[in-house]
Amino acid sequence: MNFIAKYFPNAVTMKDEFVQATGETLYMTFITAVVAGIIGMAIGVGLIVTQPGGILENRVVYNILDKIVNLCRSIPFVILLAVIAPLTRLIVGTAIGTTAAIVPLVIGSAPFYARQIQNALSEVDRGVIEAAESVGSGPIAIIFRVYLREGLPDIIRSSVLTLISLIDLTAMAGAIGGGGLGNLAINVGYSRFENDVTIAAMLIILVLVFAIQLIGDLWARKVDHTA
Amino acid sequence: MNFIAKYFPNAVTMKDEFVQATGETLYMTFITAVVAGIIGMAIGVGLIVTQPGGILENRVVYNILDKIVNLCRSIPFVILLAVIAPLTRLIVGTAIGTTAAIVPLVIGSAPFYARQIQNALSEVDRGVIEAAESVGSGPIAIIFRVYLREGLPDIIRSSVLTLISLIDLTAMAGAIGGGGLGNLAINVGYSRFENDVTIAAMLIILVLVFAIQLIGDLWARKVDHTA
Amino acid sequence: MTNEAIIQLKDIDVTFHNKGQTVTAVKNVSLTVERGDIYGVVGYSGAGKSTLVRVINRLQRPTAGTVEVNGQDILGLKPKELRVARTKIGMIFQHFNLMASRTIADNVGYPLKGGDLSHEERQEKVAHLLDLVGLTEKAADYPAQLSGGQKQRVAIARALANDPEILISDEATSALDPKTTSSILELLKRLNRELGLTVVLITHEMEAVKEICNKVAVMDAGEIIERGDLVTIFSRPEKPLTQDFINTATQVDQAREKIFKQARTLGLDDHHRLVQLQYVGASTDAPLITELYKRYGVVSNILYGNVEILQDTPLGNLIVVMTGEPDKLSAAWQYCQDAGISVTQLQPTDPEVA
Amino acid sequence: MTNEAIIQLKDIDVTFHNKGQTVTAVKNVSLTVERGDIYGVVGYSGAGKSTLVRVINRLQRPTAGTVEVNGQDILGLKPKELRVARTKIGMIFQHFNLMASRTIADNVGYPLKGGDLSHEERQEKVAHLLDLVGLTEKAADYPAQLSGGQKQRVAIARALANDPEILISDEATSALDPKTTSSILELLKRLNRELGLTVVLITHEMEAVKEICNKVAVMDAGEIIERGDLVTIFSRPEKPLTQDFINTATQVDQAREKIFKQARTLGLDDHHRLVQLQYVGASTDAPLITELYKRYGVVSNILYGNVEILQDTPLGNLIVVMTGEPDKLSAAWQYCQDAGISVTQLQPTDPEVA
Amino acid sequence: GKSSSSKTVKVGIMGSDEKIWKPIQKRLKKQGVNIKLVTFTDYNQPNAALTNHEVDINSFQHTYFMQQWNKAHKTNIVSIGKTMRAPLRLYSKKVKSVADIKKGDQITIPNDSTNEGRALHLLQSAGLIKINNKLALPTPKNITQNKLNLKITPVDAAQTPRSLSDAAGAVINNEFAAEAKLPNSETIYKEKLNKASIPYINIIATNKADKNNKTYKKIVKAYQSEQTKKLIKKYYNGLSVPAW
Ligand SMILES: Nc1ncnc2c1ncn2[C@@H]1O[C@H](COP(=O)(O)OP(=O)(O)OP(=O)(O)O)[C@@H](O)[C@H]1O
Ligand SMILES: Nc1ncnc2c1ncn2[C@@H]1O[C@H](COP(=O)(O)OP(=O)(O)OP(=O)(O)O)[C@@H](O)[C@H]1O
Ligand SMILES: [Mg+2]
Ligand SMILES: [Mg+2]
Repeated sequence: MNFIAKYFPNAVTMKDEFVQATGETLYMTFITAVVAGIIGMAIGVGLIVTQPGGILENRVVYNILDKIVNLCRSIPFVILLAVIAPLTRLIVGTAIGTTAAIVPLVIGSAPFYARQIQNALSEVDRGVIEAAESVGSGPIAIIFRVYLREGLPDIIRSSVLTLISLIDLTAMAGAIGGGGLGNLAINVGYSRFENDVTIAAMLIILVLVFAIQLIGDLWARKVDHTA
Repeated sequence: MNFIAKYFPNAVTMKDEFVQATGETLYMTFITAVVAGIIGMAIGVGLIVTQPGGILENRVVYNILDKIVNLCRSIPFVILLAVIAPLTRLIVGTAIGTTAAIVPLVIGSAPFYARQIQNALSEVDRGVIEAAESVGSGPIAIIFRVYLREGLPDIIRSSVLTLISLIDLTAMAGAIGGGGLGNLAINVGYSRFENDVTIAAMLIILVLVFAIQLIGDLWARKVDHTA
Repeated sequence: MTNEAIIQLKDIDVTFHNKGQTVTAVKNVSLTVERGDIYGVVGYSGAGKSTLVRVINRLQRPTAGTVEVNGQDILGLKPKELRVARTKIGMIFQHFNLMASRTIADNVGYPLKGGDLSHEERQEKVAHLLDLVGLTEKAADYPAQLSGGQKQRVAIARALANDPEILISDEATSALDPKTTSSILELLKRLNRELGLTVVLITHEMEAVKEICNKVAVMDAGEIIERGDLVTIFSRPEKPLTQDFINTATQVDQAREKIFKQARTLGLDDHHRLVQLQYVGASTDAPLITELYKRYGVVSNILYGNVEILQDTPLGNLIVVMTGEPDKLSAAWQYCQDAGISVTQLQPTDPEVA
Repeated sequence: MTNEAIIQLKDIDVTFHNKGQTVTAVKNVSLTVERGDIYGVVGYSGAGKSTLVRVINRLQRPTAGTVEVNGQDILGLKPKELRVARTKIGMIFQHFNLMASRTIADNVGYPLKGGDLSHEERQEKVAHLLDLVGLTEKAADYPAQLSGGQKQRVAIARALANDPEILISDEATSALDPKTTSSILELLKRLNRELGLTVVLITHEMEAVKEICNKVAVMDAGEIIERGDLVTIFSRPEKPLTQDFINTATQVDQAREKIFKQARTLGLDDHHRLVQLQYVGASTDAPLITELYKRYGVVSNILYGNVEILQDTPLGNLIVVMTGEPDKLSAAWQYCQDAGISVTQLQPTDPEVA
Repeated sequence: GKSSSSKTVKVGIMGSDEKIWKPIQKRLKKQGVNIKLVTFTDYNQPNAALTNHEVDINSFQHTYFMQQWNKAHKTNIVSIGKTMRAPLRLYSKKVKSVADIKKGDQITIPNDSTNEGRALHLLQSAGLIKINNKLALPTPKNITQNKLNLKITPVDAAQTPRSLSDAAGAVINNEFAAEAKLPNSETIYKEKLNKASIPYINIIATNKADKNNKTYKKIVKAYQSEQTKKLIKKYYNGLSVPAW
């Protein structure tokens, strides 16, 4: 305890803030992960099945999805926050606060995740898809029973990557009062030159990142039966 | 021209700024891409070859690389800017300006790219590696002639993803006077309520993003001979 | 066996376009498979066999031609109809195409997913199929843990899971040892006999063709150059390619070569003739060699022989040295020909060093 | 052919551990291959053949045992030494393992990269190799555009690129038609003869074994249960598994079954006997059937016959109906046995419905 | 909020002002006024939140910024009380006075629009540059005369103190100067407290409709207290001064 008090003079006085910020980060990350995960997965799968040579080849849908993803990825996050404020208000009733931060976080990370999923699924062996087609599997069955299943190890690895990027992104949520550890590190620690707060916040983030990576690696290894 | 003057009243007066910002963005993106590309590639390959079951299996090196990547990825970019200022000064002589921004951009994107490379290469068929081993290929040959070659389509797709994320990241370079289109959009357009500037800057970013995606897609398709 | 056509390919062309190059893998092929047939398709590597059969269930859309399966115009089917049609066509892929993420049991059970069977029924069926291919022990393993032949057997079991009416088998036994091959062929024959399963069997193993096919088509460079019922093809192959295949399979070519090498030691002269005798069917019932001695005092020494029974018809292929008086030899020769046996005198030239 | 051991495996065990399960793929196997051998390895699917040969170039580290290749202790080699050793051991993989990103020519040329050859020399060599396997036209294509057999031929060409001293071939002809198989085997035989290439040939095609191997090992459940030179194994197989393989390959089992089905129509009685005659080597030189008639008036009708020449030694396997006076039949029987021919009387029981 | 009689008032502030506002919050609670502090990091957000009634009042801007905002967004945000006057200063670790600044030197300024403009005005009044005075929010592009050929680089406000090791001088916002505990000795020029600096007095603002809200006035009053004065003195060490 003495050690902590010595090296983290400011941080020790801010126990509540740390608890709250950790909670906020977890909350934003979790909800965003779920929502952006579903949306990104849907778009990623959509891109894969409608791409030229895909099982539901459709130039129009593919191009629309592709363009939307690129469009969303072109907008710097800070601007995204502002641009979609009306949408945020519509969805969560307010454009500020932790919950409101989730909307731009979703829009900021879903397209990224969609690309990751697309990349992951484009590695699924064409021959296996054909095998499924040959027994009469329809598009839905092929998506759920082949693509998402055969691509799972890679999907997990990509999800880990996205999730860690997402934690990074929540640091920006401070701009609209979202709070969180990143905000604590930047706007309390960094802006106020309280380095120990920055370091303490980063250590907690580090723990989250390591935990996610570890769980992801173990899980991916568990479901990877290719060797 | 009239149309432009009408809808972009502020932007038209800022031709020079736009040219300069575009140049800065391209400069930062390009140099960072090259440097972070090399570093990220090296680390990603390092992770792949030293991982359990890899061709140069080495628990210690793998764990060190893995931890470094996680560590770097845990630091919010704004803080990274500040934290590595001494390093930046050492390398480019100053910690502010466009060139100085490249150091944190590299450190911010290289670990991300390393993970992407790791994911991409983990899809390379074990059997093909064995075939190379069986003709006496050493680790270097296997890395360059098998991993990087067989994984190329996926590496390209991952590089596109990273490059676009990098453009996003350059928007933050404004914090240390790096300039660029993102900075123009945020600190000139958005902060000064000149929406047309924001939109114009974003349109240029959009063009970059689309160009990168398009070239990447075409290139990946060209080198993908699996179907 | 009814004479109803279950698969009818008409004027099929398949052309691949790859970066400027075009490869015509299948050229103007028409093929009719009748219900209950076990139709063998043989041909050189790269002849277009795999491409052709992929047309049957529209995994490969032909560039030209029509495909009728079970009375349905396959190329005109809507996606949903096609899916239903496909459930009746089992397919064993040359490269297995197993799902790496599923256990062996799950791979085999895959076609049953979303079907009418209860979980228990499905499990039971899978267990039965695994038993048929001898992989019960490996049920919980993953494809990466299997040997080549084991993977192939998984693919076979999977193709049979849906109780298909048609089975398309692309080199389904190419990675299997003779004993396992034999048991798989037995299985197919039984399904054919008991359930009327129609089989299109691509193979390069002529033994497999001989063992279970009733019809054979021979492909070369994208075209079917010869076709017909098994015995006809094997006893009277018309095209050199077909002859080559049959000879290579029965090793008559190799035998001839070896005999030629030793030709000098055989001491061939007026009193000795090296001949190849080929006969089909009833002719074998007559004890030919004894007869030749009885009638003409001609002694025949079998240097190479292959007498086998195809579809209940015996087929003989012998290389013998006949020894006797020159005129008797000629008489014996005549006798053979009259008995419907094809006789060829072999002239060993100086053995070429291959 | 010198008698120098080029590959020496001693007491090899290979055990796989997968999530709790352990599979012992190879059990206590010792095997010596001499320089210039073409050593066939046969066995059931899953017997451990692939695993065993992967031990030779240490792609698979054995759980126990020692490996000596070319006088080097392979398991003790440093990485660099191992690499050098591996350049002398060509390997054809059961699953081809081609690089999807390289053209056919580049796949074949891969082993030459980083070697001493100039670009032109390399191209020339690749062109020559492609010509050997008949794929000159496909040089610029990618593996995905090839048929199964074409892929396999690329793998063969690649394995030969380094001019290896040892070639490990894991089912290298399993996807090839008889004619192409034959030409590949010819090629191996020639390399063996002219350059002293040592070949370890895993195959399930007994014809391939017969055609080029001088020695054979039979594996079952991880162990080598029988081994020896080709003629011995084929003429006097000891283990039931070996017999099975040989019989299935020569189709004698199937023939016997078919004959039994028709047994009634043969009208077997005192004067007719259904016998199987098996003989090796010189015994065939005597015109057996004629002799039986000459001496005992016994007429032999060949129902099934397989007479072939292995490594210059004729091998005969006939099923005949002998017709004659009962006492003459017995005398004929004795005559055969005295001549070193194994005679088995076949007793057609009621044909079982398989 | 807990109290059923009075609703909770949401106050939008910048994170760095929390330490001033926390004690006020405490005191107000005793008076039966519940306030909730909503912290922002981006100057664009608190006013937007105000217009959308996501906060009721905010305290982060000076009058000048408010005016610009109202103009650009056609809003009616008004001041209901002054807070601090936070003069900008030019700091340096490398030179002792403005006169020592050499040709081609680099000077960093905050990159948020109002502080950026204000910093340029400061540099003008220090005689280092001339800018186009007609512009509301000038940028380095609007410099009309730059005899010393100074390199003026806008950076993140929090970066300005950190840039002192690289640049010859840095224009630093008060709050950051205070947080970075920059010694007074490094100040080489200070914004004059004259009429020109009046627009830069910080304020508490609300929507025009709420201009006369009693509770809000109570809050303003709570801010403008002796206790706050002490805090400002404590935290800003004389860099910022109470402006009421
Ligand atoms: N996707 C493709 N693109 C280009 N050419 C192709 C493609 N698929 C097959 N081919 C070519 O078409 C021809 C026929 O191939 P196919 O696979 O049908 O042969 P096959 O008769 O099955 O041969 P094998 O017995 O070796 O399997 C080959 O020459 C092959 O190279
Ligand atoms: N990685 C692995 N993990 C677990 N079991 C394995 C693994 N590789 C092989 N085996 C098992 O080891 C046994 C021997 O396999 P191997 O591939 O050597 O057989 P094989 O004789 O080559 O068969 P085939 O003729 O079918 O190719 C099989 O039962 C197989 O399931
Ligand atoms: Mg094929
Ligand atoms: Mg094997």
